[in-house]
Amino acid sequence: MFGARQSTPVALFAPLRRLVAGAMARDLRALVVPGADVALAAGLDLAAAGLALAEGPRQANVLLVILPLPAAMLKAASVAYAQMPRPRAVLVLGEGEITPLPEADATGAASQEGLEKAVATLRRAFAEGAFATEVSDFDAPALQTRIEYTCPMHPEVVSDEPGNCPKCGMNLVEAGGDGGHEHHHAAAQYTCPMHPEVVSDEPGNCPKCGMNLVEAEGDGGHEHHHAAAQYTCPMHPEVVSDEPGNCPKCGMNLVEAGGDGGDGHHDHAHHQHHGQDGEDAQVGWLERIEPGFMSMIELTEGTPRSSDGLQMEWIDVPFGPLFPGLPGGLTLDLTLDGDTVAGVQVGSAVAEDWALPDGGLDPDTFVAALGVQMRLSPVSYRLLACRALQAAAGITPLPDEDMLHDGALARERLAERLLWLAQMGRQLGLPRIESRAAGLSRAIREAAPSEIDALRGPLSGLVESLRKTPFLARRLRGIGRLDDQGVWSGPGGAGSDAATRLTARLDGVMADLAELKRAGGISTPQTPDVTGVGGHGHATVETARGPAHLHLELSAGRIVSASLDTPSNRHLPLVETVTCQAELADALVAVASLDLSPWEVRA
Amino acid sequence: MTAQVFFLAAFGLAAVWFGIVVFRTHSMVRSALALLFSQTAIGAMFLVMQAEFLGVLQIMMMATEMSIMAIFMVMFMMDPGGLGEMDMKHQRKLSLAAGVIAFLAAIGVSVFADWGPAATVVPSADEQLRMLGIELLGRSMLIFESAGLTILTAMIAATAVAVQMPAKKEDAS
Amino acid sequence: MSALQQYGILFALTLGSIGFVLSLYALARAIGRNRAEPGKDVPATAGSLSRDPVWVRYHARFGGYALLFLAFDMEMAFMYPWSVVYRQEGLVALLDMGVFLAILFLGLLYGWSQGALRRQ
Amino acid sequence: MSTLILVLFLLLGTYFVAVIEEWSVTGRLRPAGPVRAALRLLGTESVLARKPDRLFFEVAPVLLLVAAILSLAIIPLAPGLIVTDLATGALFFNAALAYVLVALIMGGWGPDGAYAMIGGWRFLGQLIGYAMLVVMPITAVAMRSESLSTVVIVQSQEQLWNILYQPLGFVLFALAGMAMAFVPPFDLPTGAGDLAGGVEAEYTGVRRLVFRLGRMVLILSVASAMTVFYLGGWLGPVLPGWAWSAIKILVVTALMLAAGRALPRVREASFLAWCWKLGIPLALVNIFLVGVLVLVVPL
Repeated sequence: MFGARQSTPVALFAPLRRLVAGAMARDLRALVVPGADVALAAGLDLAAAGLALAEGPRQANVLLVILPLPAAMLKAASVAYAQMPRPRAVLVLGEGEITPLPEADATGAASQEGLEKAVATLRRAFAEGAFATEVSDFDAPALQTRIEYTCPMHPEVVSDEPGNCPKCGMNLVEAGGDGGHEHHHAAAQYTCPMHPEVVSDEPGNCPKCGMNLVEAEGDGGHEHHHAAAQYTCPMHPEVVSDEPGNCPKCGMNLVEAGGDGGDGHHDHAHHQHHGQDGEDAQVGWLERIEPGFMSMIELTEGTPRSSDGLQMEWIDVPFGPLFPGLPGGLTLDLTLDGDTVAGVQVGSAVAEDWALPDGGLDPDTFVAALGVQMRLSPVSYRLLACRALQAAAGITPLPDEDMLHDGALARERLAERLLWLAQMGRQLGLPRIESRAAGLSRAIREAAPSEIDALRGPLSGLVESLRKTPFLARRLRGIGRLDDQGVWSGPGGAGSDAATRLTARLDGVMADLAELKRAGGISTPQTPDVTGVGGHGHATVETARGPAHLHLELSAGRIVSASLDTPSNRHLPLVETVTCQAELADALVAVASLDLSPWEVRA
Repeated sequence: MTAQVFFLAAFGLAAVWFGIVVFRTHSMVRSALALLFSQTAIGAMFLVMQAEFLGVLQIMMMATEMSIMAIFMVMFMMDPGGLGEMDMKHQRKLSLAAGVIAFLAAIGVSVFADWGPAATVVPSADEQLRMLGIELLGRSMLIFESAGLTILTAMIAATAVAVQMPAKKEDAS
Repeated sequence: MSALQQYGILFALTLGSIGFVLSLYALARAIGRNRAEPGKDVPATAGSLSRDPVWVRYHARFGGYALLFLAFDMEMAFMYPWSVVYRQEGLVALLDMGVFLAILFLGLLYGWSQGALRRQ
Repeated sequence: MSTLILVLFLLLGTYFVAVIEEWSVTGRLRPAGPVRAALRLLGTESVLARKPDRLFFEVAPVLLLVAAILSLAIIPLAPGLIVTDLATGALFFNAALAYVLVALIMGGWGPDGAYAMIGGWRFLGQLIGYAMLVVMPITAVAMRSESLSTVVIVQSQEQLWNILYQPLGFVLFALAGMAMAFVPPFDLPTGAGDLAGGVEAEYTGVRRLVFRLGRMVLILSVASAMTVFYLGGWLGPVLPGWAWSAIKILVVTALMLAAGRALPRVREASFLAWCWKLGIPLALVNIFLVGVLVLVVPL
C-alpha cells in the first residue's frame, strides 16, 4: 500500500499493529471525490458497502475517486490526499486518468457491485499493508508552492527552513509563497505597511493582516543594501536608527527607511490609500499626549471596514471543491469578516468549456459527452440534446415516445430533488432526513415504472415528515432571499427564500410523481438519426434546477455550433446576492438552497 | 500542614509564572489565556487555604470572563496571532515603577495591617457558604444591593458602548 | 473525608487523567511514526491548499451579549450563597433577592431596548 | 472498591455514550464500533499543523478530557458512591465544565486553520447564550435542597423529583446542558456540513482520540448532572441505587442524542436571542416560582 504508515522497528508492538490494522480494515472512512452527491447519482450506497462518509480529509482513510474527472478536480483530490493522515488508501471507481494521485489500492466499476468488490480488496490491503517499514513521500504539483524564508533586512538571504538570519540574527520570515520568485528583480514590489517583511511582486492584500499592499519605496529595484541605510519604525517615524532592531517605543521591528529619509512606510501608506488629513491630525494629537500610545486609528488604517463600521481584518477561506455541506466540485471562496461573509467568489472545479471542435461533432458523441459531463442529471441533458437534434433535423417526435421521455425526465427530476434534500440534510445536521432522502433518490433514479408505485408511500412520508420537522422552516426562513427579478428560474420563483424553495421542491416531488403517473412509462431517449441533415434547432427541458435550453446548428449531419444555457450557470451570480453580509452558516445554507450543479457551469 | 504550605507555594509560583507569560508571549490569545491560568492558580490557592466557595467561584468565573477578554483582544488588538512578533511590553520604566510600588504596598498592607486573631478551626465548606449567605442577607445587605446597582450601571455603560457601533458607521460613510 | 483530602483527590484525578493521556501517546508513538510530507501539515480547507494565516483580528458579532453576560456572571456569585440559606431566611431572602434581580432585569431590559441583544 | 466501581462507570459510560452517539449519526447500533474507531485512531498519524500554536493544540484535547472527568467527580451514583462530595458540588460542576470552553478556544486557535478557529469562537458565543441557563436553574435546585452538595440535592428529591417540582428549570437546564456538551442541534463548533468538523477538523490520530474521549465523557457528565439535579439520582424502587443511576443516565443520554437527530442545527444568532430574550426571563421566573413553592409547600 502506497499510503502505508511508517512503523517503528520494535517487534514487540507488531501484534498491536496487526490489531490496529485489522480495526482499520473494518472501519473505513471515505472522502468522496468529487462529492457524496455524485456517488449518490451514480447509484452507490457507501454505507451498505461498509464505507462511512468522512467530514474532511483529516478524518478519512480512504479517498474514493469516481472517474472521469477534470484536471482541476484531480488537483483538489491530490491536495486532499496529501492532507489525509497515514495509513491511507485510494479507491478508484470508473475509468479515467487519476494523475497526480498515486496508484489506486483498489479499483472497480462505478456500480454498487464494483464498489463492494473494491472495498473487499481494500480491506485486505489495510489488514496486510497498513504499516510498512519503508514508505515514500507523496508529492504532487499542487503541493509545490514552495515556502521560502527570508530575512526582512537582507532579502538576499533565502532559506528553505525557518531560522535566524546569518547576517543580523533576526527571525527569518516567510516569503511571498508562489515558488522561487526573485526577490531582487527590477519590477515594482509591494509591501504591507504593517508587516514590512511581506514582500510581493503583485499588488494585493497582506497575508498577515489583509491590508492593501503598497508599492515599496524606491524605483522598483528597491535598494535594500544601499549605502547609508536607515531604519525606522513603521509606527513611529521619528525613530530613526542606523542599525536594524526593535523600536524603543513599541517594540516592533524597525524597517529600512525609504530613499527620501524621514518619510517611512507609515506616511507612505497614508498617502497611498487614505490621505485623510483629519485622521493624520488626530494621530499627531494622540502622539503628543502619549508618545508610546498605539493609536487604533493609525494601526487599522487601510484595513477593510465591516458593516458596523469596525475595522477588522478579513480572511479568505475556501469552502470547496470538497466541502461536505456543498455539492462536490463547487468552489466557494468566502472572504470572511469574523464569521460574516464579506465577499464571495464562486466557481466550479469540474466545469468544462463547451466549445465544439473544429469541423463539428457527430451527434452520438455529442449526446454521450453531454450525458457524461452533466453527472447529476445525465438523462435530462441527453433528452435536451436529442430534442434539439430532432428540432434541427425537422423530425416530429412520436407523441407516445415523447410521453415516455417525459417520464424519464420526471423520474430524474425526482431523484435530483431528493439528492438535493440529502445534501441539505447533511448540511443542516439532519442525518435521518439525509439517509432517507439518499436512499429514495438512489431507488428512484433507476426505478422501473412498476417499482415507482411502491415508492410513492415512502416518498410522501418523507415529504410529510419534512413539513413536520420542528424548527426546520424557522431555520430556513429569511435566508438567501432573492430579490432579483428574472435571473432565478428555479423552484420558488423570484422573492423566494430558503424556506419557500424547500416547500417548492417538496411540492415539486409530488408534482413529479403525478407526471410520472401521467406519462405511464419510462424510456430513455436515443440519438435521432440525422445523417446528412442540416438546420437550426432549439429545445428546452425542465430540469430540477430550472429550464435548460440548447440551440444547435446542424450541417451535413454534424453539429457545428451549439449554445447551451443551463440553470446553474445562470444562477451562479446569485450566490453573491444571497451570501452578502450573512453569517457563515446562513450563507452556506443559502448557497445550498440554490441547488447549483457545478457540472452545469461553463468554464 | 507542610503539604498545604507546599501546594500553596506551588500554586502561587504558578500564578506568578503565568502572570509573567502574559507579557512574554507575542500572541494576544496566549496572553489572555495565560492570565486565565494565572487566575485559576489563584483559585487553586484559595482551595488549598480551604476557602472552597471562593476558590471554585474564582476558577469558574475566570474561565468565561478571560475567554471573553480573549475575544475582545482578538477583536481590537493589532496582530492577535503574534505573527509580527510585536512586543507586549510598553512604557517599561513607568510600569516597572508602578509594579514595584504596588508590590511594596501589598507587602506593607499584609504585614502591618491588623488582621485580628487567626482562626484556630476552619469552618467546613458548607458552613462557610451558609455564613456567607447569612452575611449577605444580614449585615452586608446594603453592600449586596449596591453591588446590584453597580452591576446595573455597568450594564448600561456596556450597552452604550455596544450600541455605539452602528452610529459610528454613519459617521464613516 | 476532610475538604483538603477531597481537593487532593481532585488533583490526583487531574494528574491521573494526564498520565492516561500520556500513556496513550506513548502507545501511539510505539505503533508508528509520522512522516513529514509536502502539503500534509497545511490546515485542511476542502481540497484547496490555503497557506494564509488566519490569526487575524476576528470580528465577533456577539459583543453586546458578551458585555451583558459579564454583568450577569458577576451577579451569580451572590446567588449561590443566597440560595443555600433561602429556606432558612424565608421571606426576607425572597424580597431581598427580588429587589436585586429586579435591578438586574432592568439592566437586561435596557440593553434589550437599546439593541444590545442582537447580532451586531 | 468504590474507586474501582467509579472507574468502571467511567469506562462503561464512555463506551455506551460512544455507541449511542454513533447510532445518532448513522442510525445503526454497532457494539464494536467505538473500539474499532479507537484502535483506528490510535494507529493513525497525528498530524501537527505547519505553524501552529503548538502548546494550545496539544493542551486542548487533554484539557477537555480533564475538565469532563473532573466534572464527573461530583456525581453520586449511589449513597457513598461518589468521588468527592464537595460542599460546593453543583458549583464545581460548572467550574469544571467552564474549561470545556477554554479547551475549544485553544483547540480552535491552535492549528491556525479557518474552520477550527471559527468553530472555537462560535462556541464562545454559544456559551454566552447557555451559561446563565445552566447556573440559574441550579440555583433554584439549591434553594430547595439548601445545599450545593450533589448528595444533598438527590436526598432533597426523596418525596418528589425536581423534574416535577420545577419542570421549567428542567427544560431550561436540559437545553442548556445539551448546548454545553455541544451535541446536535447545538453542535455549532463542530458541525459537519457547516464547518467540516470545526474545532475537531485538524485533530487526527491519537490527539483526535483524546478529543473524542473527552467529548464522550462530557456528554456522560451532562447526562449525569441532569439525572442528579432533576431525576432523583439514585432514587427508585426495587433496584439498587447504582442501577437506577445507570439506567437514568443512559436514558437521558439516548434522549439527548436522539433529539439532535430530528432537529436542524440552530443558528447562532437565534440561539443567543432565544437564550437572552426568553431563556433568562424564564429562568428568573423559575427562581421566583421555586422561591414561593419552597416557602409555601415545604416538600
